[in-house]
Amino acid sequence: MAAPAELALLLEQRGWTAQPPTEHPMSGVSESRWIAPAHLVAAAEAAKAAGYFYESLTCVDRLDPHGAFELVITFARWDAPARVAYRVWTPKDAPVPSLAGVFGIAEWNEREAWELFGVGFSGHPKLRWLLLPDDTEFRPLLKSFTAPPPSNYDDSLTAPAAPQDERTDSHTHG
Amino acid sequence: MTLLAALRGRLAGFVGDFLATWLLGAVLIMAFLAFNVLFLVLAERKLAGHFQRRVGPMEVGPHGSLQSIADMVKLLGKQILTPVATDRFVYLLAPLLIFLPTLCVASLIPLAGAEAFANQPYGLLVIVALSGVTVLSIFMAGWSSNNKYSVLGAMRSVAQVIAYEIPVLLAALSVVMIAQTTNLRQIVEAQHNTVWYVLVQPVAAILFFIGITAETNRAPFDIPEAESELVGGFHTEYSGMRFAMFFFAEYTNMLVLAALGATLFLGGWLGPWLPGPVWLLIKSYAVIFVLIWVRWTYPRLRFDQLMSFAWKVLIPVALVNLVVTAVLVHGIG
Amino acid sequence: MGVVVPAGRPSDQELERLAADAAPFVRLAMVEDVLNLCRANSLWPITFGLACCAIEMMATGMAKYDLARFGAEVFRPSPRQADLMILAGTISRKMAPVVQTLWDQMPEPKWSIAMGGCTISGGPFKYPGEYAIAEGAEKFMRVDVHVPGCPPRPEALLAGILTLEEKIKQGRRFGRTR
Amino acid sequence: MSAPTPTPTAEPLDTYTLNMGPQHPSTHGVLRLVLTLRGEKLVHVDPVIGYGHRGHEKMAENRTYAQFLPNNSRQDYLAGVIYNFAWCEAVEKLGQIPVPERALVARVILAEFNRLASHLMWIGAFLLDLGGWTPQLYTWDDREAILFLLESVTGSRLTYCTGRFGGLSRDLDPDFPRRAREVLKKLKDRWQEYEDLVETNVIFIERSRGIGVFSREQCQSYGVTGPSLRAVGVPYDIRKVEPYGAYPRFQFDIPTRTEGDAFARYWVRVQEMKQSVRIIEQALEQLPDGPIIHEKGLGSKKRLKLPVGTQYYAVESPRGQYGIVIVSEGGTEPYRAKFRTPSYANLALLPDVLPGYMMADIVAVLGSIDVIIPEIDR
Repeated sequence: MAAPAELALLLEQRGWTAQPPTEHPMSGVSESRWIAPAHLVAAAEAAKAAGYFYESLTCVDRLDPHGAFELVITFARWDAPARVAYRVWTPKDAPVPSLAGVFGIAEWNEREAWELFGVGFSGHPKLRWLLLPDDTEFRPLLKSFTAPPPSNYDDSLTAPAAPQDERTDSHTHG
Repeated sequence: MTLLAALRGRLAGFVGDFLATWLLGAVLIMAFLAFNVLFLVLAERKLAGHFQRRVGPMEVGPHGSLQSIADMVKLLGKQILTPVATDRFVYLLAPLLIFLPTLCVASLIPLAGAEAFANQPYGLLVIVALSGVTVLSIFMAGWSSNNKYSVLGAMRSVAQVIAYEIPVLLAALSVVMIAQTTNLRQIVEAQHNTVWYVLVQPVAAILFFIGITAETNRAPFDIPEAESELVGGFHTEYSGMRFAMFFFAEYTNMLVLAALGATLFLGGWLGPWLPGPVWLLIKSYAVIFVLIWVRWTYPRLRFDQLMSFAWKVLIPVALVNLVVTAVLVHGIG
Repeated sequence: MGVVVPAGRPSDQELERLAADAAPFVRLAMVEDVLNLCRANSLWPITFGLACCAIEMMATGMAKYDLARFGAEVFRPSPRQADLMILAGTISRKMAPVVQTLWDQMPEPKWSIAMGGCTISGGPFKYPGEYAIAEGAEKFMRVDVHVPGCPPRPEALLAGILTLEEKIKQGRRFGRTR
Repeated sequence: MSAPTPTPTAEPLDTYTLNMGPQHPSTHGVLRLVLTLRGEKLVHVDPVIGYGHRGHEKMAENRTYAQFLPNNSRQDYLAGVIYNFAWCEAVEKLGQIPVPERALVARVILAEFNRLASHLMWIGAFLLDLGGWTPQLYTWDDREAILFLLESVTGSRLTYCTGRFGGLSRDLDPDFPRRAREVLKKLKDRWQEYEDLVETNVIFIERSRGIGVFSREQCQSYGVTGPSLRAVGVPYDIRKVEPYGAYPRFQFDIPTRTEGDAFARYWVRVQEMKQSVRIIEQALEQLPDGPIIHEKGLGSKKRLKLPVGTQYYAVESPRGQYGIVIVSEGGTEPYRAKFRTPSYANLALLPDVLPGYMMADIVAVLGSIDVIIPEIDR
C-alpha cells in the first residue's frame, strides 16, 4: 500500500527518473516524476503492483524548447487522494514503449494519442484509428494543423478561402 | 341473422347452396377481422398511453378514434421496397401466408348456438394444427430478407412457438377430457348451466393464457421482434403495406386465440340478455385487454430463460394437470 | 419510352427532369389530399439519436410533452418502416456516410427534421479549422424542417413536427429534391 | 446495421459478424459494436467509437477560458451542471480565484439534482433495454420535475452554462428551497413504487442478476470508476476520496455492493440517489446568504490569464471520475486541455467481459454501465 512518496522514492532508487527538460510546474497531483522512456514499462508495473490504476494519458505538443511531445500519464489510488504523474519527454519521431501489456485502458489511450498527435508506441497490439474516420491522413491536434483537406462537409469547397483568422496565430508561442 | 339468411337464399339461387354459404361466410369474417385490427391497433395505443400517464393519439377524429385509419392509409401510400439481395419469391409470399391460417381458424370458432357455421366434429384439433402454420411464414420472412437480425428473429420465433404450442394443446386437451368432445360447439354447450371451465380447470386456463401470449409474440415473450435487441426482428426489411400485413396478422391472431380461449374456458356465447356473438366478443376483448396490459408492464425474458420456462415449468405442469383431470373424470364418470 | 435512370447519384437537374417525366397525367387532387392528410397524422420517426438533442427528442416522446397526441410516438427502429428522420445531435464526419445510407434506405414519402444547431449549420462546433463535424445536414441530404436551438426545447420540436404536418398537408416540397 | 461493412476477412464458417451499428435502439447513441457471434453466443466484440467525435480538445486551444464554458456540458449532457462546474472549478483552482460560501453550497445543490436526473434517466433507459416500456415514462416524469426546477435557476434543461469563474451567473431565488423540497418529497414517494415494481419483479431480477460481472483486477486494469466500480465493492467516490467544493460539510455515505453484476450496478445507483437527496436536504438547511459570485472572479470581462503550469482536477460525475487536465502557458487560452471521461474507461472493459453472453445480455450489460457516447468520443 505504497503512499505516493514511497513510490516516487522507489522510482528514484531504481534510477528510472530523468532530468526535467522544462521547468513546467505540475499541480493537482501528489507526486510527479520525469521518467526516461526506456524505463516507462517497469515504472508502470511498479505503480500497478502498488495498487494504482491507470487514470489518463495527456499528450502535449511542446514547441518552445525544441519541438517534442510531453506525455503525462497519471495513476490514482482507490483508497487515498494520491495521484502520481509520470511525465515522459520524447522527440517527435521516437516511439515510446506501450503500456498496453500492463494496463488494459492504455491501449485505447495510446491509440488516441497516436491518432491525434502521431506519437509512435512500440509494442502496441494494433495502432489503428479510434476516433477519426479510417481514411484520415492528418493529425488534428498538432499545433501545425490548422484546417482539414477541403471536403463538402464544410464550406471549404463552396465559400471563398476565408481570411486567415488572426487568433489562431497569436497563441502558438503562448 | 334473418337478414343474412335472406341474403344467402338469394345468393344460393346463383351459385348453389354450399358456395353461397362459403362465400358469404368468408366475406363476413374478412370484413370483421379487418375492422377488428383497426380497432385493436387504436385500443393498444390508447391503452398503452393511459398505462403510461399520457393520453395516446388525440388528433385524428374525435378523441383520436380514427388514428388507425390514418396509419393504414399512410402505409397504403408508402413505397414498397424490395431489397435486391432478398430471396424474392419467398420474400413476397411471407406476408400473404401469415394471416391465412388465422382466417381459417377464425371460421372455426362457433359464434352462436344453432345458426353458426362452425359445427366441425374435430374443430379443436384443426385449430391447433393451423395455428402452428403461422410460424412457417414468420421463418420465411426472416430467412428471405437476407438480414442477420431477421434471421436471428426467425430462428427465435420457430423455437418459441414449438415450445409454447405444447402447453396450449395440453391445456385444451384437459378441457376436451371433461367435455368428452372436440367439437367446440358441444364444449360450449357442456358449460351451459354448469359452472364455466375456467373454474373447473384454473391451472389449464392459466397455462392456456400464457401459451397464447407467447404464440402471438407479445411481451414478455416478444423475442422474435425484440425491439431493443434485434432492431425489427423478422420484419426488419419489410416496408409499406407488407409490413402492415404483419401488423394485421399479429392482431388477428390475438383476437382469434383470445376467442378460442373464451370458447374453451369462459363459455363462448353463453350469457344472459345479449345475443351469443356479442358475449363471445366481450369475453375475448377482456382477454385481449389483459394481453395488452401484460405487454406494457413486464420486461422481456431472455431467449434461453424463455425456453427453459416452457420446457421445465409449463409442460410438466400441463401433464400433471392432465393426469389429475383423467383420474377425477374417470373416478366420477 | 422508359424513363432512363442515370447510374450513380443523379444530379439535381436530372432529378427535376425525372420528376417532370414521371408526373402523373391525371392529378387526382382528392386522393392526394386524403393521402397527405393521413401521412401528416401518422408520421413514424426512426429511433435515431446522435447526441444531446436525442435526449430532448426522447423527452418529447414522454408523458409530459407527449408526441403521441399527433400519432407520432411509434418510434420504428428499422429505416424501412419509418417515414420521418429526426436528425437529433451533431453529425460527425465519421457518421455522415451512415446518415446518408440510412436516409437512402427509407421508403419514399420521407421527410427529415434537422433538430438543433449542429444539424442546421454545425452549431457550437463550427469554427475556422474545425476537422470533426459535418456543418449541417443540408450538406449531404434534403432537410424539410429546421428546428433551431441547442438543444431545442420539446415544445420547439413539437412545433417543428406540426410545421412539417402543415407542409405535408399542402403537398408542397421545398429545397432540392435530392 | 447500416454502416459500410468492413472488407470480409477469412473467418471460420461457424461464426458470423453482426454490426450492432451506429444506429441501434439500445446503443445509447452512435456506438457501433462489431460482434462476432456463434449462433447467439458472443465470441468477440470490437467497439468502434468516434461517431460522436466533435474535437472539444482542439476547440479548447483556440477559445479563451470563458469562451469554452458552454462546451463542457455538451460532452456529458446528462450531467451538464457537474461538467460545467468542473471547468469553472479547474480554472478557479489554477488561477486561485476565491468562491463565496453561498456559491459553493449552491453548486453542490445543483450538482446533486443533476445527478438525480441522470440516474432517473438511466433507470428508464436500462429497463427499456430489458424490454419494459412503461417504467421509462414514470422515471422521466420525475426527471421533468427536476429539470423544471433547475431551469428556473439556470435557464436551460440539459446543457447548462450557469457557472462562472468565482461563483454562479445568477443567484437562487428565495422561493427555490421550498420548491426544491417539494421535488424531493415527490421523489421520496416514488422510491417505494420503484422498489415494489422493479426490484421484486422476477423477470427483471432474472435478466439482470449474474450478468456482466466485473472483477477488481479488471477494474484496476481498465481504470473503471463510478457506480460500476462501487458495484464491485470499492468505495471510490471523488466527493469522499478527494473532497472538493462544499462536499466535506455534508454527511453522506457511499453505497457499495460486492457482486459487480448488472443488478448490483442498478442497486448502487438507486442507493446513490437516496444519498443525493440526503445531501440536498442538508445543503438546503445550511444555505448561507451573501454574494453568489466573487468580485475578483468577474473574469469574463477582462481576459483571464492563468499562471504557467499543468493541472489535473477531478470531479465525481454520475458515471465516474471526470478529470480535466489544463496545460497553461500563461496565455488567455489553454495551451492544451484534456478531458478524462469515465465512460471511455467503462466501455473499454466490455471486450473483456462480454464474450460468452447472448445477444440479450450484451444489450443488458451495455445498458447497465450507462455510457454517453459524445462523452466517450469528446
